Amino acid sequence: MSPAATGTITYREACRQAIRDALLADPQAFLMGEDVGRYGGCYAVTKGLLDEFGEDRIRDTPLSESAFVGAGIGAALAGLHPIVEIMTVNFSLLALDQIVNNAATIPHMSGGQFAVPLVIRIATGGGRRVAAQHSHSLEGWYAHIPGLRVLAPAVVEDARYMLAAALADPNPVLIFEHVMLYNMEGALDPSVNAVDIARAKIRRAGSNVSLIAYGNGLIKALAAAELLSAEGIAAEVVDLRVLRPLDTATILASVAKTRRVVIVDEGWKSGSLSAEIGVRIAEEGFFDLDAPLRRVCGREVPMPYAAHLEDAALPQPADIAAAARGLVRPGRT
Amino acid sequence: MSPAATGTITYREACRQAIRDALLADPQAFLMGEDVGRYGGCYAVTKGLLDEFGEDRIRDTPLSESAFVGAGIGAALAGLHPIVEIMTVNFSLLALDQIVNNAATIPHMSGGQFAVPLVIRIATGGGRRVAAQHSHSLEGWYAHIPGLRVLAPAVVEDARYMLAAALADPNPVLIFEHVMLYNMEGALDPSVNAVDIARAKIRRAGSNVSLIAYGNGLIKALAAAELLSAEGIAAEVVDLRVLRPLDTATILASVAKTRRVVIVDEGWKSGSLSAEIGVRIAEEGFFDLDAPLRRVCGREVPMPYAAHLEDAALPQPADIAAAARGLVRPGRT
Amino acid sequence: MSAKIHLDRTHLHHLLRQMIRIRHFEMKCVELYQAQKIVGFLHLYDGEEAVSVGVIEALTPEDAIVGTYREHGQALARGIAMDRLMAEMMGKLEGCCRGRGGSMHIFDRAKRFYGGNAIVGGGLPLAVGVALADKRRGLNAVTACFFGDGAVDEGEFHESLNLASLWQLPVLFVCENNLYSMGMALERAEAETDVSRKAASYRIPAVVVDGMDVVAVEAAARRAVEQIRSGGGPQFLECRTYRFRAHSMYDAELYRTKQEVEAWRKKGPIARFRNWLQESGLIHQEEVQRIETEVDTEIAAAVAFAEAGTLEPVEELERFVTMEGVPP
Amino acid sequence: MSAKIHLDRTHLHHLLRQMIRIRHFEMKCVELYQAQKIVGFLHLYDGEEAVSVGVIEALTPEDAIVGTYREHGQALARGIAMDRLMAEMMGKLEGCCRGRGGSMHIFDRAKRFYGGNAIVGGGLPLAVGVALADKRRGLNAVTACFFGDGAVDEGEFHESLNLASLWQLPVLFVCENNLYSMGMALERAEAETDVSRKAASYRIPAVVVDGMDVVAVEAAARRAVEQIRSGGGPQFLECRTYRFRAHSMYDAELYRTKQEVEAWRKKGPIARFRNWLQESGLIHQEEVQRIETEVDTEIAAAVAFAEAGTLEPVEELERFVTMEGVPP
Ligand SMILES: Cc1ncc(C[n+]2csc(CCOP(=O)(O)OP(=O)(O)O)c2C)c(N)n1
Ligand SMILES: Cc1ncc(C[n+]2csc(CCOP(=O)(O)OP(=O)(O)O)c2C)c(N)n1
Ligand SMILES: [Mg+2]
Ligand SMILES: [Mg+2]
Repeated sequence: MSPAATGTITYREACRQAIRDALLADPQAFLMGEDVGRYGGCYAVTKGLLDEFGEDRIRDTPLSESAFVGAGIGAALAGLHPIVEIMTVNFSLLALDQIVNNAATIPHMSGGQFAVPLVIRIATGGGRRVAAQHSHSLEGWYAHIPGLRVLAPAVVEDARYMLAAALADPNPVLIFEHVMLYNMEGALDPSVNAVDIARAKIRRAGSNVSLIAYGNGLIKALAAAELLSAEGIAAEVVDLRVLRPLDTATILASVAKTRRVVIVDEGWKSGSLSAEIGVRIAEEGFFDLDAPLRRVCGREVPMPYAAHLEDAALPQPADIAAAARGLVRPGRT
Repeated sequence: MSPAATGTITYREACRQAIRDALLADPQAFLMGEDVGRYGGCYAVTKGLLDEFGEDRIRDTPLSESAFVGAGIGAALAGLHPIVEIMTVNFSLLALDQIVNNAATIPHMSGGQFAVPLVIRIATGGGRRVAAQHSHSLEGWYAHIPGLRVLAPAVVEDARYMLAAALADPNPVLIFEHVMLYNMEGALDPSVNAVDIARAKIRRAGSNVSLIAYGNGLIKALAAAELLSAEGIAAEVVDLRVLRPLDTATILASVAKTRRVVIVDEGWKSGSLSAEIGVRIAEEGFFDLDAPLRRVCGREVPMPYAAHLEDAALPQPADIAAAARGLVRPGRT
Repeated sequence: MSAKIHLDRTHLHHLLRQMIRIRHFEMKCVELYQAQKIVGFLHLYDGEEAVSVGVIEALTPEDAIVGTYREHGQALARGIAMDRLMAEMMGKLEGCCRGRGGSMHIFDRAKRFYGGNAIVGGGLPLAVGVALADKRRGLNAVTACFFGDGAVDEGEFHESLNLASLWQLPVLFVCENNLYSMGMALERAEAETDVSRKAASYRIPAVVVDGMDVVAVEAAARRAVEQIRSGGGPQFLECRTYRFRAHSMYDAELYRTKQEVEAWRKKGPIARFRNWLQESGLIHQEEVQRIETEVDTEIAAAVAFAEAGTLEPVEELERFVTMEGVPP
Repeated sequence: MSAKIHLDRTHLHHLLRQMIRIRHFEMKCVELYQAQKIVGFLHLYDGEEAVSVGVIEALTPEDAIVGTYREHGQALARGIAMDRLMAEMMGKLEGCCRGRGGSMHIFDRAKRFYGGNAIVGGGLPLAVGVALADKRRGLNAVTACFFGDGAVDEGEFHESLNLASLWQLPVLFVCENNLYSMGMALERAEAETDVSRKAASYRIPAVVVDGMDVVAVEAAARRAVEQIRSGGGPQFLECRTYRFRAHSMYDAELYRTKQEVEAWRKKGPIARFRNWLQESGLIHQEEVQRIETEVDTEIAAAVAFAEAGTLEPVEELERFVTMEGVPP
C-alpha cells in the first residue's frame, strides 16, 4: 500500500496509533492476542509495538482463543485494562462462551461487585477472497448481548479515537474493525482528539432517503449516495458507529426527515442487525414512513472464494442505490 | 410430576418416544451427549434408552461440547445420522465454532459434495431459577445461520414428530426444546404420525390481533389469548415452529387478516428473532398494518436467580395481553 | 508463611469447625430447598469439605479464588459471611449478589472470591487472568482455581493450564476429583484416569492428595502455595474425594450403587478427622458439641437474616447490566 | 497391508515424483498468485512435502483424510486430480468445489478427503466423527487427521484426542510440526515443547519422526496404521518439519532469521531424498529429469484446464446452502 498522502492517515495506522496512545496513557493497559507481537499483527496493525513496549505489554498468545479471552476477562476483573485482539470474527466463536457467559454476565450477576473493563478488537467482514471460515460479519450477534458495548469504526477518526473511549468504559467493549478498511486513507481533523461512543452520526446530509449503515457498509452507502446524487436524489447517510446500545434517536430523526429508509448490512440478512434497526423504525417511526423500509444485506450463503461470487454475496453500492431509487421513484425502478 | 392423564402425554415423553422411534427405524441413527445414558438425561428425556439400545447407540460423552458436536458433524459427513444433545443452550456456545464454521458451511463450501444429516437437540429457555449461565434463549442466533434448519416444538405433537422429519432432512437441524415444557401434558391425535418442518401453524384463530410466538412463548401467547377473549378480543395465535427458514407467508397472511400484530420472544429484545419477524412484516406487510407492530420480549439482562426478578425478566401472558389490548383498543390501554 | 501446618489444638479445632459449618449449612439448605425457599440448582459439597477447607487455609486474604457451581464450601471456607450467603441462596437483596446469583454464582469482591461459575471449565481462563493481573501489579498473590474432574474434559482446561505455565503465573489449580461429572464416571470420560498426570503436558508440577484428609490437603496446599510464591509458576493439586449425595436435587443416581456411596461415606472427612482428634486426645466430646452448637447458632442466625431479607425491587432489574464505574 | 516399505525403485521414484508434484505445483501457484489469478490466502507446503507424501502412502483408498488450510500437499498426495485442484485455486466451476472453497477448502468426496479446514484445530473433531462412523459401519478404515503444531494449543485438540482414545477410534493424528504457528515459535506457545508427549495424557501411543525424511515418515505411518487397523485405537505421529516460505503471502517473516531458514533448507526433503537415491544408484539423473518434465507437463495441463474453466453462474450462488439429499 502507498504511504498516506499528506494530512491523511490509513485506518490501519489509526488503529495502531490508538493502541500506542492507550499503552502510553494507561499503565494498566496491555495488548494480548495471536501474533500481535513478533509477527506484527496479522493485518500489520501492531507492527513495531513490541519493540516499543516489550513482551509484557504486547503479549503474543498461543492459539487458545477461549483461554486468552477468558484471561482478559479475569485480568479486567482484577484491575487491569486488557485490549484483547481476536484475529478474525469467525475465530471469536471459540471464545464466545467466555464473552457471553462471563464477561457479559459477571457485573450484573455479582450484583455490581465487579466490572469488566475489557476491550476486544475483532477483525470482521468479507471481501478478501478468504472464503467461508474467514469472511463473515457476526457483529450483529454481539449486539444482541446485554452487558456488552459494540463499536464499528468506519472512518479513520473513529479508528483513531474509539479505543480510548472504550478503555475508559468500565464495561466490556467490542471493537469491530472491517478488514477491507485497513488500507483506507482519510483525513484526521487536528482539532479532534476524542470521539463519543454513544451516538450514531450523519456522514452525509440529505432529504430524500436515509441510508443506514456501519463498517464497510458505510463506505458502500456513501458510494451509493454519490451515485444517487448524480440522479438528483439526496441521500442522507447515517453511520451507526455504535451497534449496542443502538442510538435509535438519531436513526428515527433521520427517517422522520427523509421518510424513506434503506438499511445496509453486510451480515446475512435474516436476523442481522438490520432487522433490529428496521423493526425499531417500524415500532417507533411507523407513521413517519412513506414507503416500506428496505434492507440491502449479505446474501445468505457461506462466503464463497471465487471473486465474482463473493462480490455477488455482499451488498454493493449499486444495490444500495437501486433500493433507494426504488423507494424515492417507485415508478422507475 | 404426575403420570400423564389418559390420552395425554408429556412433552418429555413425546421427546423420548421420538428418539426411540428414530433409533428403531434407522440403524444409522444414534444419540450422543452428556449424561444421555447412565444418568438418564439431565431432564430425564432419555431414561431407559441405554438399556434398550446399548452404549453404542446411546453414547455418553465427556464434557467436551466442541469435540462431540464436531464428531457428530464428522459422523454425519461419513454417513451416520447422529442425534447430538447439548444439555443447555448456554453450553452450545462451546460448540458454536463447529456448528457455524463446519456444519453450516461444508455442504456449500464443498460445492455440494457433502451433506451433514445431523440433528442437534438443545434445551433452552428460562424459568427454572437457574440464573445467568443456564437460562437464555439463543435460538434466534442459530436462526441467523444459512445452512441450518432451526425448529422449536411447542406442543407435544411437534415434540413427538419433528425429530423424524429432522433426521430425514439432509441438512443440520437444530431442535430447541424449552425446559419449561418438559412437564407439560397434551393430547396426541392418534390419526397424526408425522409433522412437516417447513410451516408455521395457527394454533388459535382470531380476527383482532395476531400473536406470533414459539416455544414457551407460544404457551404464554395462548394464555394471553384466553385473557383477551374474556374481554371480547379475538387473538389469532401463530406458532412459528420453524425458526429457520421462517415461514413468512403464514405470518403475513395472519397479519393481513388481523391488521395488528404482537410478536412474543423470550430472547433479549434487541436483535432477537422477533426483530426479523417484525421487519419482514414491515417490509412485506407494511400496508396491511393498522397500527405499529409490538414486541413483547425478554428484558435485556443476564437472567437473575431470584424468582420475582426472573419472572419480571421474561414476557408473561399479562404483558402480551396488554400489548395486544393497546393495539386493538388504543384508547383504553 | 510457612508450609508447615500448625498442628496446635486451635488450628485443628478451626479446621473441624470449618468443615462442620459447611456440612450443617448445606443440611439446612436441603431443608430450605424442600420448603422451596431455595430453588433452582443446588449442588451439595457433602463429602468434599476437606478439600476447600484444607486448600483455603493455605491462602492469605490477598490471594484470590475462582470457584465452581458447587461452591458453598469454597465460599464458607473463604470466610464469606454465612448470613449473606444464605440470603443469596434465598434470593434476597441482602445476599452477597443481591439474590441474582443464587447457589451457583457466589461472588465476594472483598474476599477476592471471583465466583461461582456454572459453565464447567469456564472459571479456569478467569483464574489465569486474575493471576496475570496480580503478577503484573507486583502482588505476591496466588489464585486458587477450583474445578471438578469433569472440567478436565473441556478444552478450556488444556488451554488454561498451558497459558498459566507458559507465562509462569501464580495459579494453584485444584481439581476436586470426586470421580463423577454428574452421572459420568471418570473412567468413562477420560482415556487417562490419572488426572494429575495431565499436568505434565504443561510442565506443571502435580501432587495427588487424599481429599478426605483435611490435614493432608492443607499440608499439600501449603507446599504448593509456597512454591508458587517463590516464583515457581503454577502448581496442580488433585484432591481425591467423593460426593456423598446426588449431583443436584434432580438426580436419581442411577449411575452408581448404594454400596459404593456407603463405602466412601465411611471415609467421610468430618467423621474421620473428628475421630482422629478424639482418639489423639486433641479434642473432647464436649468441645465437638460446643462447635456444633455454635455452628448451629450461626446457621440459625443466617437463616433468620435471610428470612428477614427483602427482595430487590423489580425496578432495579437492569441495574449493573452495564456498570457506571469500576468499583473501588 | 504390510508395514514394511517396499524399497523398490518404482516405489521410491513414486515418492520422489509425489514430492516434486507438490513443490512444482505450488511454485506455479505463486506465479499465478502474483498474476492475481489465485487470490485470498495461499499457504505453501514448501519444505513439508515428505510429511503428507509419506503418511498418505500408508493409506488405502478406503481410508479417510481430514486436512488443514495448508493442504495442497495433502490433496495432491491423496491423488486429487491436479487439474481440478488448480481450477479450484483459480475459483473456477470446474474446481473440485466449484471454485467456492479455494486454496484453504479442498474437498473430494470420492477420495474421502474431508477438507481443507481453516479454523486451526477445527478438523480434529471431524476426524473423530468420521472414524466413529467408519467403526460403527464396520469398515476397517483409518482416518488420517493432519494438523499443525499451532492446533495443539487449541482446546479442540485436547477434547478430540481424549474422545478418540476413550472410544478407541481408528484415527491417525498427524502433527505437522514446523515449529511455528504463523509467527509464534513453538517454545513461545507451548509450555511443553515436546508435542508428542501430550499424547500420553490421552494414552495414545506417539512416535516422533523426522518429517524431512519421506521414507522414515512412510515407515512410521505404516506401523501406526497397522496398529490402528488391528484394533489398537488411535495413534499419534509427530512429524518434525519446517516451512521454508512465509506463512502466507502476507507474511514479512519478522519472527525468524534468514539463517535459520537457510539451515533448514539444507535438510529439504526433496533434495535430500533425491541425493540419497542418486548416491545409492537408485535413480539416474535422467530419470529425475524425466519426472520433473512429466510433472511440469501435468502442471501445464492443469493450468490450461483451469484457465479454460468457467465461472459458476451467479444464479447458483445459493445452491447447496441447504442440500436436497445426501450425495450417493
Ligand atoms: C460446559 C458445561 N457442560 C455441561 C454442564 C452441565 N453440568 C453441570 S455440573 C456437571 C458435572 C461436572 O462435573 P465435575 O466437573 O466433575 O464437578 P462435580 O459436579 O463433580 O463437582 C455438568 C455436566 C455445564 N454446567 N457446563
Ligand atoms: C482458530 C483459529 N485461530 C487463528 C487462526 C489464524 N491462523 C491461521 S494459520 C495459523 C497458524 C497455525 O499454525 P499451525 O497449526 O502450526 O500450522 P502451520 O501454519 O504451521 O502449518 C493461524 C494462527 C485460525 N485460522 N484459526
Ligand atoms: Mg466431579
Ligand atoms: Mg506450524
